[in-house]
Amino acid sequence: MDRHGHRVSHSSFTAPDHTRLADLHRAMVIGRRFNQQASTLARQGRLAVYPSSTGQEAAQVGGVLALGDQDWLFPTYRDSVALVTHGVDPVETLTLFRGDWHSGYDPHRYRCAPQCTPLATNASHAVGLTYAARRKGRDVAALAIMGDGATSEGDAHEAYNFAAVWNTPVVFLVQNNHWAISVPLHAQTAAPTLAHKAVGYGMRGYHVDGNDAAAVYAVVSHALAEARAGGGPAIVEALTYRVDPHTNSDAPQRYRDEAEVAYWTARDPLTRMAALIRREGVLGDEEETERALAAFDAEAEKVAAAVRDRLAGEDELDPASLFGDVYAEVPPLLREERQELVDGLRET
Amino acid sequence: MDRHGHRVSHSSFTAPDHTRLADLHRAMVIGRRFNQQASTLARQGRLAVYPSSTGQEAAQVGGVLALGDQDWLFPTYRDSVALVTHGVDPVETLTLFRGDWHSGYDPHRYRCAPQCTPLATNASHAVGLTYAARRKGRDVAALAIMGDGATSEGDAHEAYNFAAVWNTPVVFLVQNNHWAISVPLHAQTAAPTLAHKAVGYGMRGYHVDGNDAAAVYAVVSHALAEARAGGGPAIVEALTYRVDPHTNSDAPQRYRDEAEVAYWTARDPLTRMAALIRREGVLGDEEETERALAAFDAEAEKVAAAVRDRLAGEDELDPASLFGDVYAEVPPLLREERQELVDGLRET
Amino acid sequence: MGAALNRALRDAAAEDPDVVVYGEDVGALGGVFRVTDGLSREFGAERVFDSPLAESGIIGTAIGMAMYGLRPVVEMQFDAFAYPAFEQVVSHLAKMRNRTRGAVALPVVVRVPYGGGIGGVEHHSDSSEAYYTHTPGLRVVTPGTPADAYSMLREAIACDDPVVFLEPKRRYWSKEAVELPVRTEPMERSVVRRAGDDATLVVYGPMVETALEAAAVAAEEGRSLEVVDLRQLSPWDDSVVTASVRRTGRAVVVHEASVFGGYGAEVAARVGERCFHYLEAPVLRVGGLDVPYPPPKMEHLHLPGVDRILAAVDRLQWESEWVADAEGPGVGG
Amino acid sequence: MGAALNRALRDAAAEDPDVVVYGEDVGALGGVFRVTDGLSREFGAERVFDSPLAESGIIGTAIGMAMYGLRPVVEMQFDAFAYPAFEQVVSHLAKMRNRTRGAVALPVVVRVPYGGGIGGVEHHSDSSEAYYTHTPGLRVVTPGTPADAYSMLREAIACDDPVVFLEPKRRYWSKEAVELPVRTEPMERSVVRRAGDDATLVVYGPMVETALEAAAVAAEEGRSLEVVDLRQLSPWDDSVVTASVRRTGRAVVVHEASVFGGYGAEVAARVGERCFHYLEAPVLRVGGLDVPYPPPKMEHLHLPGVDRILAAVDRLQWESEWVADAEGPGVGG
Ligand SMILES: Cc1ncc(C[n+]2csc(CCOP(=O)(O)OP(=O)(O)O)c2C)c(N)n1
Ligand SMILES: Cc1ncc(C[n+]2csc(CCOP(=O)(O)OP(=O)(O)O)c2C)c(N)n1
Ligand SMILES: [Mg+2]
Ligand SMILES: [Mg+2]
Repeated sequence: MDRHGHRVSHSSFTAPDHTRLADLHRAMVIGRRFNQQASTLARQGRLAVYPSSTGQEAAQVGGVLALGDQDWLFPTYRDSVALVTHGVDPVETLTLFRGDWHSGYDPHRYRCAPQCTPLATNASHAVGLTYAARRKGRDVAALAIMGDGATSEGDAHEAYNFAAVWNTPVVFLVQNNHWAISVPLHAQTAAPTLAHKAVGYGMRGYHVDGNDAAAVYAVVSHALAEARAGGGPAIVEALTYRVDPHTNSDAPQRYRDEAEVAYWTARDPLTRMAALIRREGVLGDEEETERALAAFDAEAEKVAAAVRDRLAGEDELDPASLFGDVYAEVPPLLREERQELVDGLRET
Repeated sequence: MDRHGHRVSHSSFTAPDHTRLADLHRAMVIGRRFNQQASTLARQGRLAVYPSSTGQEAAQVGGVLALGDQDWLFPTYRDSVALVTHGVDPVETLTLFRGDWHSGYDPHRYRCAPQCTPLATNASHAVGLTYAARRKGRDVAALAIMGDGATSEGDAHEAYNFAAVWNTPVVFLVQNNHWAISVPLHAQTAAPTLAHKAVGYGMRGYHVDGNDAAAVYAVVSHALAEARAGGGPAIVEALTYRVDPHTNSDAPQRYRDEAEVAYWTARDPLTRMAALIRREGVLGDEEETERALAAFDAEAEKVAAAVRDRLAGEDELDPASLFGDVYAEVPPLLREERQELVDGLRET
Repeated sequence: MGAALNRALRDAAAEDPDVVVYGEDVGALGGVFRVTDGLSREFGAERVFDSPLAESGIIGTAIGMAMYGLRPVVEMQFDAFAYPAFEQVVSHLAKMRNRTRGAVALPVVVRVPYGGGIGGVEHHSDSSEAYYTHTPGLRVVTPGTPADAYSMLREAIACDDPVVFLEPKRRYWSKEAVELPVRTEPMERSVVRRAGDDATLVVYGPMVETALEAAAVAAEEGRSLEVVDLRQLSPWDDSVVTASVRRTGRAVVVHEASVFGGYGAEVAARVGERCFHYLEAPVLRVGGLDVPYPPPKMEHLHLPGVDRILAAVDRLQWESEWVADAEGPGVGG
Repeated sequence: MGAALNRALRDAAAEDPDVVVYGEDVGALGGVFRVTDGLSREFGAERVFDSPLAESGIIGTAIGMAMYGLRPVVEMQFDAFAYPAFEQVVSHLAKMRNRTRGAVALPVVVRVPYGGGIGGVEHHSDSSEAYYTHTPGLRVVTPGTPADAYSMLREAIACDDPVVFLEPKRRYWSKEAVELPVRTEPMERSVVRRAGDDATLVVYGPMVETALEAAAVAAEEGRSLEVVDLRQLSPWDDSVVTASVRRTGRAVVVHEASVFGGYGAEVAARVGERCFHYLEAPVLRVGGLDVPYPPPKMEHLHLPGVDRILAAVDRLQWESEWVADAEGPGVGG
């Protein structure tokens, strides 16, 4: 797809069919709305912090919808849209940012690791998990997401290497949004592209327009299929842009030009996909199309409203719960501390 | 050079002249003898441990002789031959293995960092040092040596990346001796070669016959010249083989075949270079050649004898010295401990 | 305190061209806490700059720079994000001088915003001092006031030892008026922040302010607490604390870190040994719970506050009663 | 002890197909200390194998494996070579259960040969226990005898918590005759290795044997020392130690690690608090010097031996003399 949503001629990857294109757009619309809602909540102080991914919806949605039923997602703090698309309860997605607890969801339930803050550290978890699944005879692949900045960490390197040597089915989706907080890509790497890093591990590297959900979907699907078939892991670099600040407490005017933001806004993934959908009649004739698009909007509104409602109440936090899951059983030391804490709170 | 020491036709690198070839051979002869001597001392219990590099002399000598007068060497535990070639006092080279102290030499004096045991960790030191030298207006490049196994560490990755982004003149010499203790290369990487890793950092990668001292010298010289000229750092992979055990306490029969050792012994770097020297009359006519080669052997014997002699005596170790260089000044806590130790020793 | 640190960096860089400042986001952004604000503009991108995002590489390159005569001041963006550099810190930064018999000094300052109290999500509020203070060769210092922040950072940069400079991030915004530049006591010396007779509160970093509040409250209740601010945690000169406790006979050590194996254990052990015959009550420790740092909405339960400090003071056996230790006061309250 | 560990791994792997063993050189070589000798032949390269040389990656992949139901037992080749994995250990391994409210357990065993006494060159002899014991969420255990080595490793592998399993490498060759398999006390319980009345030696790992020797010598001199082997260092149940000290009234904690901020500080602080009124003398600590681990020829100066332990015992104020603390015995002797 070009930047106006025209389908470009040829590609070696299979383009998603109409149903898939619709899914992708629907998920992006919901994701965008979710990002906006969460950012608003952060501004209102109802979330401690929120790292918005507005502008990156195509990369996240395209990556996640390519996953199969048994597959796992290993997301970062930036990937709320990926989580929601993957089926994680939107409110549970926000628990971390609300500050009620760390991971708000049961990773096993959603086949989704906790949102990861220490950069690049969960990539090796994905490698280990798929190794374990293979040993248990299960056909499980994983999508491990990281940012452009995170690729500089030693942990990224080690995960790539373990995956390649063990030939585990992991696709490393690098969302290159051009910035690591305030640090631009050229201060991060001198490589021609981040996808080139794959060469040094003997794996495949793909460079894809990360604002084209169809392209991301096609490439990640292809990479996952190859990985599953024993073709080894891959790096998929999705070129995209973080339109919002790093988090609500960031000050992007200190490090980047408005012009750059404008350049990327003009390549907005939702606008482009909507244009393609309209042009190609993906959702039917004009009337059907507009109706369907409106339905997506409505659904997104519903998601946002539900999030607002469910976050409106006050949290029930149980101090004693701090001690419950440090170890499988609460050891004597923590039992004493718990007692003291509870007693202390009773006094005051 | 082929495995019989025939000069092969063409190369884009400048071949070393006769004087350089002689230097290379001489250093290899001394290095080989040094390795043998140190191994013997280890067997006799006069060294706590010794990691021999027999078989790898060409890689170390070729790399080190390519360095300029201002340049720094960042070696590992495996690189005694590199140190001795670089001019470090042979006995000071052995201090670490003798167990008298950690680094036996003053790094500033020899422009040579301490021998490094935590794998890949000194590569970033080389990057920082050359960065600092540039800031101070000095033309200093560095050769950072690491093994094939060490390339798997996150620290290798970070060092490569920092060097490439900062464009510092560091040549990373990877001595691929096919084994990381008992772990073979295929369990370490799935890359076509370790030199391919350079691609992911936007730097140059060279793959060289590490048992051909002339080739290593030519390639490292070229890479250093380019790096110095602002062309950026490079990875030079020198393909070689560790003929001896990992250290004197290793048990290589547990993990590798004698046939493999034989294969590499047949490609011995000294034999090859001697053949070339003889064939090409590098050291003059036949008589001159044999005289010169004998002189190298004699010099090597002298080095070995000096090492033996100087290590024959007992060490003077001062317990109080343990406390002297922990901080710039000895803090009260350590003054007390020193006093106690000295008093305690006096009592017994 | 942020402004004082900023000024210290600026003055140090202005005085010594060998000072370089780098890390993640310390350039144009001025650091996520703005401690390096304006420095890259003032000193140029060769001296104050953003590095690739890799903490081990940051410390490793700083070591190399220091080997060639620079005085790097590097920032670890948050406490927990210094862990990737742990090997470089423990196996190289701390040991280089010793390994080389003094030939190679490493005047590197590693700035680490540490501790909690700012509502940070996981991995943003660790108190990691005990990992560093158990590592010989490192100087570990932490200022408790803006004046100390300025003075100690200047000293740290001038110091030929590697310094882990722990900045109590919740105090970045504390606005005590100080005229800068200012020089306070040498950093290796602990100081009495408030004199008192009945018991000694031993604190550092973020807890200095809290302990002073506690002492003020106690004073109203008629109890005179001495507050000692340790400042340099390692190597530690215990003379100020032991002198104080020998006088007061009672001590409470307070820190944010989890109590078990925390720095307070060293203080309590050492005071217990050196002031044994002067102690009227066991040395008590008040600190974080022995659990992973809690989420923002529960961190107040973890962090020592005035109440918990005073509750510990109350338990210092004022009546000389015999406490049945079996059911006695626990540790970590 | 090496043979006992080997047998424990073999029995665990034989019983539970989810047990996998990997790390650097644990396959064909059987580990540099041969603790995994023969396992890859017996259980195949899919279950016992060499990994790429990257400790953070080893722990990271083990975490992922444990998330999907395996029970990985990984080896860090030497203590100091576990530092590259510090972030994975502290920020993930220790916290995953807590972060996920118990949904994700990580039954990972991290085997770490630790401590000195084998003439190893730098970075091969660190006692790194204090870094781990200050990290809530980890179980840190260390056996002092071959029987415990077997039993505790079996327990560690069966345990649903992540376990840092510290193996006193100088005891690998200790040849106490034990019939295997053997089951000893649960690992969370400290045990009295030798009963005594006059003072308590608190030890673990490599120092158990040394303390028993010291106690034997002391007995000849008419002094009855109780030796308590801690076994599980964290989370620590102090009841055995505190009961002992309440009875003996005197205690010396001994470990190889540097004294300052070492594990002994926690023991001394806790005993000082909980046994305050029972103590006849300050709790003393005997440990490594507060310097980087010395080179092989000087490590004997660093490591506590029978002499230094007995010297500390002698300083336990047997005459009830009043010790002028100012010039009194230092810490760390
Ligand atoms: C190990 C580690 N170091 C530093 C940080 C602080 N930090 C949080 S996000 C960030 C930038 C990450 O950039 P990138 O990987 O490109 O992801 P993006 O935020 O752009 O999605 C930094 C430095 C961290 N979370 N973890
Ligand atoms: C960080 C770290 N992990 C583990 C080790 C233990 N170790 C010492 S040498 C070695 C193998 C190194 O292999 P390679 O890098 O190929 O170098 P070589 O010994 O073959 O020269 C290992 C695992 C170490 N020194 N440092
Ligand atoms: Mg980014
Ligand atoms: Mg090798």
